[in-house]
Amino acid sequence: MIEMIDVWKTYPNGTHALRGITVRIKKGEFVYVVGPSGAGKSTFIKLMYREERPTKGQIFVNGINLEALRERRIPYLRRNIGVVFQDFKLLPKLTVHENVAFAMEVVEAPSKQIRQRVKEVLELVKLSHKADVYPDELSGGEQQRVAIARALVNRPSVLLADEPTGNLDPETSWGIMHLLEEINNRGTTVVMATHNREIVNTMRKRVIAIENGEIVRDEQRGEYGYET
Amino acid sequence: MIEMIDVWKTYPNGTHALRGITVRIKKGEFVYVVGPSGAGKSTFIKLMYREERPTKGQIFVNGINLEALRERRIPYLRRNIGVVFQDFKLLPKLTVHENVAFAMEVVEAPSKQIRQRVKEVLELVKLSHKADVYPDELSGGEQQRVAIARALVNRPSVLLADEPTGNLDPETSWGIMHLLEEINNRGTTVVMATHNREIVNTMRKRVIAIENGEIVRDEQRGEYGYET
Amino acid sequence: MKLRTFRRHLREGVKNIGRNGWMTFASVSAVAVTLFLLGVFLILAMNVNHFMAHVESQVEIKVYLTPDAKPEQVKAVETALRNQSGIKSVVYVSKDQGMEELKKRLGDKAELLEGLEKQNPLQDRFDVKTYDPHQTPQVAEKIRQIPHVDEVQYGKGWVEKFFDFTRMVRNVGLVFIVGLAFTAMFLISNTIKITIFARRREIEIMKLVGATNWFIRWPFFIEGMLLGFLGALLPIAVLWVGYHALLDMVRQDLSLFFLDLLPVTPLMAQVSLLLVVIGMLIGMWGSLISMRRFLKV
Amino acid sequence: MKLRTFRRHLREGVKNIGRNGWMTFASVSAVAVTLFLLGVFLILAMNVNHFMAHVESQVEIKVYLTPDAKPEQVKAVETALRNQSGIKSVVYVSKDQGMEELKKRLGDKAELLEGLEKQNPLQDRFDVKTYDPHQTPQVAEKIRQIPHVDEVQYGKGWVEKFFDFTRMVRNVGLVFIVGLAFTAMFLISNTIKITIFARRREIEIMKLVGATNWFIRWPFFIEGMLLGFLGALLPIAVLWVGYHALLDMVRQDLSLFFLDLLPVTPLMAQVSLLLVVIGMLIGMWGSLISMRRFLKV
Ligand SMILES: Nc1ncnc2c1ncn2[C@@H]1O[C@H](COP(=O)(O)OP(=O)(O)OP(=O)(O)O)[C@@H](O)[C@H]1O
Ligand SMILES: Nc1ncnc2c1ncn2[C@@H]1O[C@H](COP(=O)(O)OP(=O)(O)OP(=O)(O)O)[C@@H](O)[C@H]1O
Ligand SMILES: [Mg+2]
Ligand SMILES: [Mg+2]
Repeated sequence: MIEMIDVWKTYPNGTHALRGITVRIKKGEFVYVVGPSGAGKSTFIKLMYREERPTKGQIFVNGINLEALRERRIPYLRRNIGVVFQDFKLLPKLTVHENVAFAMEVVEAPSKQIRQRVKEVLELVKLSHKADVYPDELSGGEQQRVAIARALVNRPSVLLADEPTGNLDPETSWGIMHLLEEINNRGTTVVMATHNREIVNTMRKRVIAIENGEIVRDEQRGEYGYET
Repeated sequence: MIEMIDVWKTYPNGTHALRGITVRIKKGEFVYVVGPSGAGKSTFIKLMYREERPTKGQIFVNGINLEALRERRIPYLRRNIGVVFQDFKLLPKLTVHENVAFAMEVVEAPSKQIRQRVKEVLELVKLSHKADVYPDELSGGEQQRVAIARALVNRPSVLLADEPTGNLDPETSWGIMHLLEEINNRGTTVVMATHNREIVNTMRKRVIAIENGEIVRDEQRGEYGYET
Repeated sequence: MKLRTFRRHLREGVKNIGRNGWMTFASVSAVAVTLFLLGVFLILAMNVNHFMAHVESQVEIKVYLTPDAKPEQVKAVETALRNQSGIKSVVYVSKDQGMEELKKRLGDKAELLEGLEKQNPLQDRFDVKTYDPHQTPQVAEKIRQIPHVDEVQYGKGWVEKFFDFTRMVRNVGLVFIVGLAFTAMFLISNTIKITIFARRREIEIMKLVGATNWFIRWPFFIEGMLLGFLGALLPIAVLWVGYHALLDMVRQDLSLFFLDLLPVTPLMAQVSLLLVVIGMLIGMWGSLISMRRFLKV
Repeated sequence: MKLRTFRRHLREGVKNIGRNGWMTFASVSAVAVTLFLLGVFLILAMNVNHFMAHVESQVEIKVYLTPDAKPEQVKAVETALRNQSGIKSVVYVSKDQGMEELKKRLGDKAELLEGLEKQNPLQDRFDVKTYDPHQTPQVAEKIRQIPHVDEVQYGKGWVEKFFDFTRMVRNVGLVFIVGLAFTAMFLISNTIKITIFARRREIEIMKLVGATNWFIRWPFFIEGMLLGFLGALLPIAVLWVGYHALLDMVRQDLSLFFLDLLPVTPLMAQVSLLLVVIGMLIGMWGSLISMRRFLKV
């Protein structure tokens, strides 16, 4: 369960990224976050795993008040949240396998289990053949899929995906979307920022549209909704 | 004019990215490069401005044989080619304005002219209000537009764009596409790798489809052509 | 922390040495050069100290007896001297021996003393050395009170100045060594800081993926320790070989006779231990403190 | 290169100092600490050298004349001595003055010499100093051949050993200073290498955007020079103030009377110049060579 109450975010350089966001995402929901470039989608998502802190307002994730959360507890919050970063954020000196495994090592999983599960998710994103390669030896789309694999590997209760198909061809994108849907069906809350009209309009889910830092639309089974 | 004759590329780690590419792109053409993730599109483009060198084969750009080109001449080749990198490659310690200006300083343009032209292209990509901000204070789409602005600023005779709309919403993407079309109409050769089916199918141009390192299709006024 | 996690940290720490290839090389060589410098000065300082202690140990007190002292009184003075605390050695020099010494000292002008031998005007004396040469003036003062002691000479004035000098050299040397040690520490931790600064993105990403601070720190900690250890090995080897060679050279070259260098064994072991400890401690410490800022994500 | 491009490079070089804030701080402080170390040792070495030169200048040749030398013959010897090359000063000491000296040297045992004054067995002599004390043995040999010179003394044996010692101290000092200078250069260029390594992506991007190697190098070059310059300023200031304070201290503390330190002016100017030059040269050079690998894009 994710809840934001009148959340404002102004970056240190004075940019007002979010202006009074109030929203409630229930456990197990699948939500698209849409909106023009620079609207505040990524900021909205970054607040949920506390990469950024709101200037004002309250945020609750899985019942935890992020503002009251002690510094030391943040890693434990993040372990319940899988994040696909818009810029991937892969560790450059670790191989694909090691990158994905890292998220499991962090929770001190037994190494046998790690090996098996990492193989599994790399198969899901169709990257088994690239397991021992370093991120800068991957194509853009391959890097993105590693980021997705890492977000999934711990079976988090919340999955935040920031533009997870931006570097993928439509076919691969659909493969990823079906994966996310399946994960969502197993109970994981999914929040996904996207510009992909085709996906939003085909796989109908709740759509939250942000413009200029404000929620301008919030529809169940909504459409992408920006006409050209 | 860009010409490749039986070009092969195998990366040091053994990946065969391109296998016998032969293609001729005439001056003033507009070409989409499509294909699944990891097919070799970026590699194909990287060969043209010599970020990568082919394992085998000949490449000519504007009549220059890239294989015979001396190390010292490479910068001059690149000044005639504007590149939108898939991962943007912005200089982190320079502001948006400085990043775009850098491409002009390199050719020793007068500073007055630089100021004016940079303002101009930043307006074209709708980022005038972010001119004095650093790249890591930008949203993903904003960074992408800075990369586009930098590629255009020198009015290159060839524009290589690797997935230039991957992080942009459809409306902004169309804005950028109209920009590219206009530039193309003024005589610039445009080669654009993309996954955007909507754009390819709407703005009909030559389509080169790469799969597994080989050209599988090359059509004038083609379609994106991968059905889901 | 689970055992397997600790093993994981160890493994990662060691792997990072290789992963950061060039950076590892640069920081290990900075550590090596800095510790080498420190080692050379430690060896120098300890040898200078040794040399000065040797010269200081030459300082002695000449205790002249009253001319009328009888043999048993001389014996009594000797007993008194031997019972005096802080005295290392007591040597009796009769007035005839004293005359011989004086002749030697005058060299080719000794003929001036001819004819004085029969009516020798010198006095019997004891030459006394103290355990701590710096105590010489105090001990001399006490000796003066022993009966039948006529006069006490130890180069008053000159000895105090000489000790002032050695004390100053020691103090300056200590200041230098301590300063150099701090400089070495600063340079090592500074180098490590820069290399970690270059890896701040990685640390931030680890944080964002849910790693606790200690989970991130441990491999860096181990890596830092290893860097320090590797960086200490090379200078230790070079110093060991170099000092051996120096000793050989001094032993063979007669013109360097006056150099009484310390033997290899305890000296080099002490220096090596110090270098390893400094290298490893600063390696770990440098890693830890320089990560702090990047862990706040 | 156009003038405006050069101005641009200058501007960028200066701006980079600020842009790389923390990195600049770390490398400037590494440069500062290293140069400080070098400066301290330079000052120390130059003072030790000065002290030794002072002691060496005390060495003199005692030229004894034959007892039967007449006044005009004495004059002739003096002329011969003054014409001898390499001789700095010639002082005449008559045999009566010689007796006074001997009395002083024997101190409380001077009574031994009583009665010798009338039939003074000493000889008239000249005390001769050379410009280069190390030439003493050679000069003495030549003096020996002058007519009416009976004997020549300059502490043969002892003087050679003393000069062996000072020569060794000078050589060791030189080795140390040169070694330290190279160490400083290594540490500075190493630090700069690491900071540039951390910026390799930027260099690669510049290359990909069409910059020539020299277009990229210039600002780094200027930045490196500035880093070296800034890094030299602090140690120079500290050394200047510190050396002043040291001189004051020595002047006031009587127990340090024997320290004859060099005056501030030429010494500190030389040291400062050397530090600035080393800092700037290594800063530039370090920038240039460490960029090489990253320019190959
Ligand atoms: N670290 C930052 N510092 C300052 N301003 C920032 C920072 N990050 C983002 N911004 C600004 O905040 C606004 C919202 O950014 P955000 O990244 O949330 O947009 P977005 O909706 O994700 O856009 P996109 O679709 O392009 O990714 C933008 O104007 C951006 O320039
Ligand atoms: N530097 C590299 N070293 C080794 N292999 C590489 C490197 N760059 C790319 N590859 C591999 O070469 C193949 C082609 O990569 P390329 O980046 O050209 O794909 P792409 O068509 O651009 O894919 P995408 O749409 O995902 O960007 C991929 O299998 C990729 O893993
Ligand atoms: Mg975003
Ligand atoms: Mg690509």
